[in-house]
Amino acid sequence: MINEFSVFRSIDKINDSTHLIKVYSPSIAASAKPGQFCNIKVSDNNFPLLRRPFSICDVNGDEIHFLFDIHGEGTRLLCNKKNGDTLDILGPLGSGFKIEGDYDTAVIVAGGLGSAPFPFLIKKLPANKKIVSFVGGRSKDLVLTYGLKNVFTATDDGSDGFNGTVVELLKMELENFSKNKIRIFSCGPNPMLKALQLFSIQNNYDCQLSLESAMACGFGICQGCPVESADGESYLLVCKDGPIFNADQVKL
Amino acid sequence: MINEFSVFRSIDKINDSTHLIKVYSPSIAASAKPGQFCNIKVSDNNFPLLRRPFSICDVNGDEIHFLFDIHGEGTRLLCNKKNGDTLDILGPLGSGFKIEGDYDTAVIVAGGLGSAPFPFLIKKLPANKKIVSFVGGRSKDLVLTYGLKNVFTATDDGSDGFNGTVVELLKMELENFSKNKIRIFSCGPNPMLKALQLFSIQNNYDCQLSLESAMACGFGICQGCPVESADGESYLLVCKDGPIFNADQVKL
Amino acid sequence: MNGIDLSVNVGGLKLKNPVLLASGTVGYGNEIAEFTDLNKIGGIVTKSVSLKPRKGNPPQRIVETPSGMLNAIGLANVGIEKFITEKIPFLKKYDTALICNIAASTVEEYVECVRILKDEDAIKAFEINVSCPNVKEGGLEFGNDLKAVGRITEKVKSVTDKPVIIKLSPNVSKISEFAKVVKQSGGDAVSAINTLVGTSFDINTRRPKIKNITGGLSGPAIKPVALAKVLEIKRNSDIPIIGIGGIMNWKDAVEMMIVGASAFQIGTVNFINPNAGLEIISGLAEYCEKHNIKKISELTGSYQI
Amino acid sequence: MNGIDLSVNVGGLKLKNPVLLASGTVGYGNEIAEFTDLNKIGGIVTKSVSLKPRKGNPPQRIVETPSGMLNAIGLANVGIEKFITEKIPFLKKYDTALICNIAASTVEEYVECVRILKDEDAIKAFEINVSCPNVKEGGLEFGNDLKAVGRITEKVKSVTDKPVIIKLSPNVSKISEFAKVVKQSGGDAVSAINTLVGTSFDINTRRPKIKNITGGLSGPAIKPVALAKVLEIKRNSDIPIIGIGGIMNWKDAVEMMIVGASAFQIGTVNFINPNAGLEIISGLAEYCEKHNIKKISELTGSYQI
Ligand SMILES: Cc1cc2nc3c(=O)[nH]c(=O)nc-3n(C[C@H](O)[C@H](O)[C@H](O)COP(=O)(O)OP(=O)(O)OC[C@H]3O[C@@H](n4cnc5c(N)ncnc54)[C@H](O)[C@@H]3O)c2cc1C
Ligand SMILES: Cc1cc2nc3c(=O)[nH]c(=O)nc-3n(C[C@H](O)[C@H](O)[C@H](O)COP(=O)(O)OP(=O)(O)OC[C@H]3O[C@@H](n4cnc5c(N)ncnc54)[C@H](O)[C@@H]3O)c2cc1C
Ligand SMILES: Cc1cc2nc3c(=O)[nH]c(=O)nc-3n(C[C@H](O)[C@H](O)[C@H](O)COP(=O)(O)O)c2cc1C
Ligand SMILES: Cc1cc2nc3c(=O)[nH]c(=O)nc-3n(C[C@H](O)[C@H](O)[C@H](O)COP(=O)(O)O)c2cc1C
Ligand code: FES
Ligand code: FES
Repeated sequence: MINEFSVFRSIDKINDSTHLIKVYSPSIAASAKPGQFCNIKVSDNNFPLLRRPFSICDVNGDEIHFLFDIHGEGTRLLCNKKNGDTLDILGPLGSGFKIEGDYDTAVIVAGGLGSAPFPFLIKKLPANKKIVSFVGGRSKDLVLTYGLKNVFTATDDGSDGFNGTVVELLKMELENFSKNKIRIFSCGPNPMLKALQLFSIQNNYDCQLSLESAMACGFGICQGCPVESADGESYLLVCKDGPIFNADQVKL
Repeated sequence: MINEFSVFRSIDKINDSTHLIKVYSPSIAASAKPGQFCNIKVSDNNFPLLRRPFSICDVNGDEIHFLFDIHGEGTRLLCNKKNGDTLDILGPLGSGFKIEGDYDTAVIVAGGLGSAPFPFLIKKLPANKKIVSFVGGRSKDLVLTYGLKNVFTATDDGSDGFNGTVVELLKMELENFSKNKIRIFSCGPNPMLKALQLFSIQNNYDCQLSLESAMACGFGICQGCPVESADGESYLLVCKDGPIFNADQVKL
Repeated sequence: MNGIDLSVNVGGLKLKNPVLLASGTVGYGNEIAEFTDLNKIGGIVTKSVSLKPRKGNPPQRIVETPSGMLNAIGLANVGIEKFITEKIPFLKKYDTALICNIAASTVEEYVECVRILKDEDAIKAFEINVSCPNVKEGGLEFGNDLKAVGRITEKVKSVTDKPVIIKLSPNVSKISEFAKVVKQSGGDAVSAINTLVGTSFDINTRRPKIKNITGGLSGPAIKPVALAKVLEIKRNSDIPIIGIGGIMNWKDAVEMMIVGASAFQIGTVNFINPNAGLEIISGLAEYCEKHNIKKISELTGSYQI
Repeated sequence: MNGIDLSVNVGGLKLKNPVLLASGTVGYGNEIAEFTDLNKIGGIVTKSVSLKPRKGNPPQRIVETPSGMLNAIGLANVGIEKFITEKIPFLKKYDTALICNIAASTVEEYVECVRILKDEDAIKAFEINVSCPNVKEGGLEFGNDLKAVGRITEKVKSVTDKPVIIKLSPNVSKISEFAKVVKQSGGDAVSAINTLVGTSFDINTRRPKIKNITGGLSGPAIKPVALAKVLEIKRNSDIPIIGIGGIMNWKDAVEMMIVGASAFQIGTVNFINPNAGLEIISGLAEYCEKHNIKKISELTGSYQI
């Protein structure tokens, strides 16, 4: 975990609402793992007060990439950065995806901005793994396939790919894969993760979920980001114990 | 008084620390008088919360000009504006200089950033008035003569012009003018204004002072900007009753 | 706006919409009228008026703080006589409810002020300021004393039939106790909150930035506190509440109504955006339309807990 | 830093500098140690520990507000047993004063906790949290009750010789009354302030953004209130004060000392800048040098009013 004053390098629009920013941040880039995130100070003053957490979308040499939509004031300010601006970043934070193990196919399941962590994951997966990606969105222009491989899409309104949720699509398509040889990596809105969690547990799939939560610190000192453990006995911290959890670890 | 969403046109450095900004603000420009000021929202959000007051430095057609130094967060943000940005301005505010009357020579006395309102005053003075300007600063690079005429300078360290305060310089030089035919227009730090006030009252000079004060609203609703009346019986409001006062109107 | 009923009734005070301009933040209306159409505003609460004119505190009176400001104006006002002869005639011209805010240093003085003003037709209600943090007498001495607040309410009610609103101090442990006392003593509504006591010092001179040493904190910084106080009152009493504190836009206003306010006042925002009241009114109407709310009063206390 | 003495003594608690990390904002030190050198910090106040482990409140526990944040963590902690076996050993490794913050729901429980911990050499002082706004029992029930605070102070003092600091609630009318009671009851210092009660609602769902409904407001927004409370205590009592609330940088820290703090704690800023403590220490030293202050303790209460 490093607090690095990074240099804003570029911003590009991926589609109407989504931006990709590239930041020169050599120390964080050197130690980052897929599924980890950074907590970014989006302004030079105390407004907004808190940092904003973003998944590491990709690492390219000394650069880290982030993928985001304009949501509120913080992302609006981030979007107005100019090349050369300094960006105060804490990272890499959190646990990251477990990549090692005995599986043939990495099944990526992403909803909306949930596609963000996967370009980096795909880059880091061992070369012998097959990859298939299921991506959902409300409509065609909200389906984010940036940096993904072998993509199947689903939209709520049927404007692209399967007409329905990405988890419904997954259920149908998974029949084509042999159960014991896949591992699911997922990230997206809570209802999607919940449906996927249920499905994975019922069917005994090996499945990792990337969770979100309101956060203050992002590294375990504020206790602001709890998620209930599966047994209901304690709270885990999304920022430190996660954001990646096994599907059977948490109660959503 | 208008609340005008103006367009940031340009920013130039006048010297090491002083900036001149030009803003397209046709309605305010059309009704502005010398000595008035504007209250400017320096950001698009609630940080900083309050507007920042600045003297109208000049009006050129549809444009208003402001002259300022970077002082704190507000002026720093103002300085980072880009051409084309929108600037939310309330103006023109306050009383303005009294220009009409029976005098031959307008004597301008300015200290530091106090030079700001005078380019516009000089432009608006009747053509038959003579103009002479006394400008002080701590050292040579802090003497602001932008837009002034017939300038005499004074510096605390003697690095430019007279070695001493601008009021001391004025006292010496005024002997060359016939007392009843001059009017003093002044703006600058409080100690300068105090010295000038004393001098003018003792010698019966016709003298106007431009005051500063902490301000919230800038147009008379918060009562945050009082200055005691000369008789000590009441408070006047710098924003509404001033910022221009006759030297015998107020207690500094 | 199509057919959405924005009108509210706060303890007998009828307003065409719930937006009031807070005491001390619009003077007597004349200056702000240059920037906004007062005819469209629900009501104006005048700067606290006292029996005799008050000069107010010496400068510096205000200072900016993170997302807020401190003020110690010291209840500067023209006094009740000039208020009647000079200020009411101007305010009368507008089609907006006039609420007269009164400050005093004794119970008798509150009563005296209301007695003098009660027959002024233009005045639709009285707001009794028992919570100004910036004056030596009256102010918080009363605001933090349950019995004093009860007595003031009772005495003031005994001389007027107009709605009496008591403006409560947030600088107490249990504001709902005060609201209950107001209710028991015959008060028609409470307004909450006045400013929080705060201070700020210059680290070079080591002097207070505000001459009065402490001032009252207002603005967005105090919004969470104001919301909690209003919610506390709503959950513990059934007196109508006028919510105040940190409202900058229509979203803040909706939030204030959800936690329990029947109407609300905007203060500090007037200094920054003198047209905020009108913008809030149209924001409220749009919100109601979107959420299929026919009467804005349905919002009051509609929290889902 | 040349020869400036940054050390302070707060009611018997000796610190190498006045910078403490506030309870609940650094856990038990291990995570923040990755970003900053704890050996340079004056002291660490541990997350409130209670007799039994506490799970804490369900999510959502925090929300951002203008220049502040609300939290309702609910005193989640490992309990005193694990604290001794797992946390103290780690904290011992650092050359910084360890102050153990204790939360409880009865007077007896406070005493019991201190009794269990009093012989832990590593613990240099106890901070008694009588002011947590986010739990049902204990917390503000005590913090707003003069007698309870007096009793707790007395009983806790009777079982330990180590300095006892009582952490006061700002949600009261006269905080100085509480400071006086602590002094009379044998307390060594007070720390002020804990968070202000606040809330925030989602205007679409009309639900509280924080599951606990209300939370504690911290951060720059509350700095003016914290300064006013510390000043009030300083002007009315001679008990040493640890100032807390909204400190983001060395300037805020200097301001806090000027109004009366002998030492101070930084909380919310740790989430944003985990190295803030060290930056504040060097800022303080530079300030002292510039203002020709030989001992930083000269700053305490050096206001010019
Ligand atoms: C581990 C993690 C990884 C994330 N990765 C990405 C990513 O790669 N791309 C992306 O676009 N977004 C991501 N998010 C969500 C992102 O943090 C929010 O979109 C962002 O904080 C919104 O800030 P704002 O100021 O624009 O919005 P506002 O709504 O104004 O923010 C107000 C407050 O709410 C918090 N908040 C708002 N939305 C969320 C959210 N969805 N999750 C957590 N806190 C929120 C903010 O942090 C802030 O404190 C991630 C969140 C987490 C926890
Ligand atoms: C009528 C009037 C005309 C002015 N004209 C000019 C001008 O033409 N050029 C120029 O450079 N400055 C001018 N000033 C001063 C200018 O308003 C301040 O420099 C500016 O507000 C500083 O803001 P900041 O955020 O950079 O500083 P900060 O110190 O961070 O501001 C903090 C707070 O203090 C207030 N403040 C700080 N300095 C002053 C000051 N000198 N007077 C009043 N309030 C202050 C700010 O408005 C703000 O509320 C004028 C002030 C007034 C009242
Ligand atoms: C400059 C100023 C002056 C005020 N004067 C008064 C007053 O005379 N009487 C009163 O009852 N409240 C007064 N208030 C308090 C406001 O009416 C309001 O309660 C407070 O500012 C909180 O609302 P806000 O956050 O919207 O400003 C004043 C507030 C400010 C900022
Ligand atoms: C997330 C969070 C958790 C906290 N937990 C505790 C706690 O367990 N015990 C306690 O006494 N104070 C607790 N506090 C209060 C802080 O110690 C401090 O008094 C308060 O945050 C004000 O300081 P600040 O503005 O610097 O944050 C907590 C504060 C925050 C923000
Ligand atoms: S965000 Fe602070 S502990 Fe997780
Ligand atoms: S600045 Fe508000 S009255 Fe002058």
